Amino acid sequence: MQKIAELMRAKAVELLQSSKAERVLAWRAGEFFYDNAPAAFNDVDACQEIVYNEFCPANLAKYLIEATKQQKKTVVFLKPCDTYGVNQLLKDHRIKREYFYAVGTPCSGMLDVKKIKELGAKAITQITCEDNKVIVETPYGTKEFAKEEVLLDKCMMCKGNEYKIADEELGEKLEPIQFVGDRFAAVKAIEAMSAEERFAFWQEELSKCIRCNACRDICPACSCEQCIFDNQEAPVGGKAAADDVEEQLFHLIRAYHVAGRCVGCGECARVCPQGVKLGLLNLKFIKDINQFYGAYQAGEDATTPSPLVSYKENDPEAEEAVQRRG
Amino acid sequence: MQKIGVFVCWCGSNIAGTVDVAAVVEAVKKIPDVAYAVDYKYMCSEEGQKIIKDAVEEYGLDRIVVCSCSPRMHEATFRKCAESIGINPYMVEIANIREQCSWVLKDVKVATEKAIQLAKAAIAKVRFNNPLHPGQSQVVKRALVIGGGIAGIQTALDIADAGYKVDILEKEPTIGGKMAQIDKTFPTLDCSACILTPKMVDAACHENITIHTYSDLEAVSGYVGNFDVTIRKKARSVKADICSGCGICTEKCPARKTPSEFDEGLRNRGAIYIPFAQAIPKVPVIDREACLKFKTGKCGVCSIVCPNGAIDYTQEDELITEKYGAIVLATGFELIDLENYGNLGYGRSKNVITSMQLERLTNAAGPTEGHLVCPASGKEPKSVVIVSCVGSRDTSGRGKTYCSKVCCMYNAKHAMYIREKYPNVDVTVFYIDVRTPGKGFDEFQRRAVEEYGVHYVRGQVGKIMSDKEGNLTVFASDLNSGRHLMLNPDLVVLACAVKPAKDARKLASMLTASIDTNDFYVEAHPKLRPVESPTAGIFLSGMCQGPKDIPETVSQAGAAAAKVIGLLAKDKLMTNPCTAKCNEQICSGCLTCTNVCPYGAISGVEKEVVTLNGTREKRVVAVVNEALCQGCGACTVACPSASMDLQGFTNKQILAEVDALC
Amino acid sequence: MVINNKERAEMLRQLAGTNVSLCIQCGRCSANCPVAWKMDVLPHRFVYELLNGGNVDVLLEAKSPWKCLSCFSCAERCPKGVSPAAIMEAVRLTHIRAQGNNKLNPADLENYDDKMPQQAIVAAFRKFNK
Amino acid sequence: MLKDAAKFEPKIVAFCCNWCSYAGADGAGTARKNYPANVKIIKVPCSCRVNPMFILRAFQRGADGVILCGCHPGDCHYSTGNYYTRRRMALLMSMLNFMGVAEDRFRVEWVSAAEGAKFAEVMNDFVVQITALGENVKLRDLRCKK
Repeated sequence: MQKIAELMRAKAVELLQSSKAERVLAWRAGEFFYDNAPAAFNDVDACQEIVYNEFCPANLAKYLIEATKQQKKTVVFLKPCDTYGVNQLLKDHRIKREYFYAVGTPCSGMLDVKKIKELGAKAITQITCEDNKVIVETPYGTKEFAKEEVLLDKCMMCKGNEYKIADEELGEKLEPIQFVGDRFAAVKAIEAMSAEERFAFWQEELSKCIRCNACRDICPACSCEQCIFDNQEAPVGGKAAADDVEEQLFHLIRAYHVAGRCVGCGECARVCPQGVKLGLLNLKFIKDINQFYGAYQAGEDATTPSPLVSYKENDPEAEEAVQRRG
Repeated sequence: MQKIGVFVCWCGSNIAGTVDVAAVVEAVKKIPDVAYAVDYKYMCSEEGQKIIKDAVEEYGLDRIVVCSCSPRMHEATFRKCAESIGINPYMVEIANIREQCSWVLKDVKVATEKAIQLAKAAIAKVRFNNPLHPGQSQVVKRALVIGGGIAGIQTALDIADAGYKVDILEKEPTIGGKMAQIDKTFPTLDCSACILTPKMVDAACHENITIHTYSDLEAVSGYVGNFDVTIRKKARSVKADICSGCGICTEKCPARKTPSEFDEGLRNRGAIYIPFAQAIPKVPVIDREACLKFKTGKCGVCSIVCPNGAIDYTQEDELITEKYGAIVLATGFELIDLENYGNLGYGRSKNVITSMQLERLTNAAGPTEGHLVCPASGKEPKSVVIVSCVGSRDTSGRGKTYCSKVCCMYNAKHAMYIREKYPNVDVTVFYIDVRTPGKGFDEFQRRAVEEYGVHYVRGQVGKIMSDKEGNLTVFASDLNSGRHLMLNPDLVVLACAVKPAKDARKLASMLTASIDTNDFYVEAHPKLRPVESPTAGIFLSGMCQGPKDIPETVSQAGAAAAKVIGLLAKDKLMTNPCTAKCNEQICSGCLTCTNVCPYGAISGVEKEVVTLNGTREKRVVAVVNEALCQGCGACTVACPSASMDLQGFTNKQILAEVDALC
Repeated sequence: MVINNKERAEMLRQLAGTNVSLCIQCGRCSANCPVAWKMDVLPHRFVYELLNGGNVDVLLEAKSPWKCLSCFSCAERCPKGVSPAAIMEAVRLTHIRAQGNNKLNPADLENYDDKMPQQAIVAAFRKFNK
Repeated sequence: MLKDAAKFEPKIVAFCCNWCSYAGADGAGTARKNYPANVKIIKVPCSCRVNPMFILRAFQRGADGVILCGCHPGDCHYSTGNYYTRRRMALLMSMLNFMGVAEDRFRVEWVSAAEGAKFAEVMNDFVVQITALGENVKLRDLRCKK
């Protein structure tokens, strides 16, 4: 991954110098090496601060909206899974192709520092990956974990190492993650519960929410000029304080709202400070759409219309669909 | 502050009999902003409307709620009333306390409570009503009539005579329809062809009428006044402009195994054929599925014998597009299949025939030149049994639930002219009821009994058996005597139920015309708008709307024509102002809405817009073409940012109703 | 217990469990009946008398229920889904209940063809236990 | 007047499209086909105008049942509106089921303008179903873990 960071810096400098772009979107180190954050780099010198390691989960796609508005040609580094979000934004006409230059950036899976800490690693000084081993250095000694123990949840649903959109690719593609199981396993587990258990599960989960809106702000499908939750005229009602409809149904509405446009990136669940398993709602919609209307992956390309704006004459009826899911 | 007036109608006792209207008035008076409320016997009457007008003046009302019958009945009335006193017609809401309340409830207390709630919901909605102004659209002065039977021909002639262009679309190779197949008509017993063919010729010669035979409707878009229609003219394989209609090709064609549709399968026709002598156009058509040239590549006899070189095996379907202001459905009927009535022996014995086959058998131009014979033996029958209600009035799922209406009369007609021409033939009609309402109809049926000695037996036929020699045994009941009968007629005629044409449902989908469970087109109002479809600009003529006889069909055809003429006479139409509207300030320009719009009314336009923080920026936003938008609202739900709203049914209005009812 | 004609009609209606009010009096039931020629009262009257609360005695005294084969062709061909066969059975049942003797051994049931309609078997019991 | 506490009277909102189901409801009225007063109709131009949020809002505001009626698929006055409705509502219903709330309190029915009798039948049936389910509290309690 260090090698990739070097390639990124060199590519950023090259593109800026050749005037192919005016600025670069990448990641900058945070307070710790494991809390890298998205950042814009406007000149060659700044590009030296670009970092890349197993702690760059954020998708930079959404920042391209701003680039499009400013009409500034921008270099954006995209991990394979990030490219789906870019395509979705293109489909939603929120970004324009002429204002960005996409550089495919190899990824072997992002790690979840929370999981590492929960497994007992304290005061982490360094983390290195070797094949499927994660070696964590701390002042109290070295710890070793299997990669699948500490991968981000979203990386456990990795879509592979293909870039769905890229002007060029950086270096060689890395092996896709080997631990991908059934990405709907958790959804199926809930489906198997009784109605009372399902209700109890969601009541537990949703009661944790503090309405910080992080899930909405990170989502590449949530790209409206003004969110319905901020719009008095919208059918959900007004702001949280003014209207309890929104307060109670926020997650249901949020998930429904992006159904058919959600690329399944898992960012919403990752950024939730309360650990609400809200990604499951999105996954449920994806599962239903695939099952009722045929396989569909939002962001696979920038043109296929969403299943919610298309139809077949022999689609299942609502009751039938719910039963078919069984 | 808003000033809402609430007007509660008694509708005589229709509402007031079940709803305590005074209590409704008292209840709504307590609602804030309700400046005036009153009840009256007939709000829709002149006096009732005067009450509304006076109240508007006296109390300065700016919004009106009328608690009355369905808005489908009188919304237009009350909107006009509001407009006449200077209130925008779209500031009126109707609470439907008749169809949805007094007519479906019996308990006064319960009904009154529901009426109050419905009134409250309408008041909640009307608070958010905004004045709306209809736009205008042009009217294309041309009509399309789908179906070239008597209904379609008459409609087209009436429209054409009024000076408007009209096209007839007919799927068969000739116009004429079912009436051309019929021998005689009731209640006059005059020759069907003699009265139909002059009309066919009139239509063909009329300068305002264009006939497209052997053609299908391919696609329809647009709306009242502006329909865009694509017609598929199927390849006839004969050049119509060169063909002289001499018919040599049809005589020489060696492929003669196809049963003639026109003669109901009682004789065969060639692969190249003209359905009947007076066909219009009198141009043959090649049935490519039967033609040896098309099947094997060998033959080509018709091409050799044609004196004009009119045969063209390479002809292809042609698509033509045309604009129309109005479309008339006159797709007619067919007889039901008898597969569910195996007990009656149809298909097993040739001597069991349908009444339409009998028409062909007695027709001088038919396969027997009008001699009534048993198809199996070729001999004249000595006795005939006519069975009514075959597949009609049947709720068991085998047939049709409705009465086919025309059978009782044509049974009498058939019985009578068999007896007229062959006085020695015994005719027995089995019936459940004899239904002959209509001018001269009962007299006609009675003549069959009184003058012609036809036996009418009240009872039905259970089964018809046929032995090796083809002799028929009919098992029936005679209810009046309580006897079980066994008869041995030579010929049995089944008066089969009628049903709408096969493609009625497909056409309904294409034209968005409403259709009922039996596939008859639904009229806009069963009593007051019988020839209009609920979809503006689509009209109904003839059997496609419900079973009816020729006089009724012709009257309805004229009525449909009058409605079309009324429409085409207008230069401009007021468009429905309840269209979608985009809030450009928050529209993100994702254009998801364009995917679901059935009219292509939304497009992305790059515009300078004022953003939420007051700056100006140029971006793509969705723009609705109000002339094209029909106001379905699909876009409003597809829109992720709720920037698309539907005027007249805004999010706020609907949610206000929801809140008022919950 | 003395019951009047109306009550008896109601009892028969309940026993038969078929909706006689659907009847349009077309007579197809009688026309279809393979043993109609042996019946003293035709099947359609069994519906008619119950529908209009008519003469129930005629039905109870009729020989027809004992001629009835329970073949169901009357019900099969009824355009309205009424089952005169069910009324025949109801009449038979009424007689059986009145007599209360059961002379046929139910153990014989094994000897019957299992494709035989259930009601036909039951009807046979009624008939041969009269 | 005090309400009979023992008898639960559900609140039921019916969204009806103008062209088919609303006309069907009128047909039920004209034919005097009774259905309970619990059902209150909101007219929309097409079933595709019904935002799933309307349905959620109705539940949240205390509706015990919500029913959405439109033209039969293929018969939509606007050609395709109810096809979109069908997808939207299938997903909504499946999600309500997934969250263990109100799925059986929500129904989609296609009722044509000619089906007044069916309209009344459907409404009678739905009222029975909802009455049996009792008061709807779950959706309101979804985020109120005690």
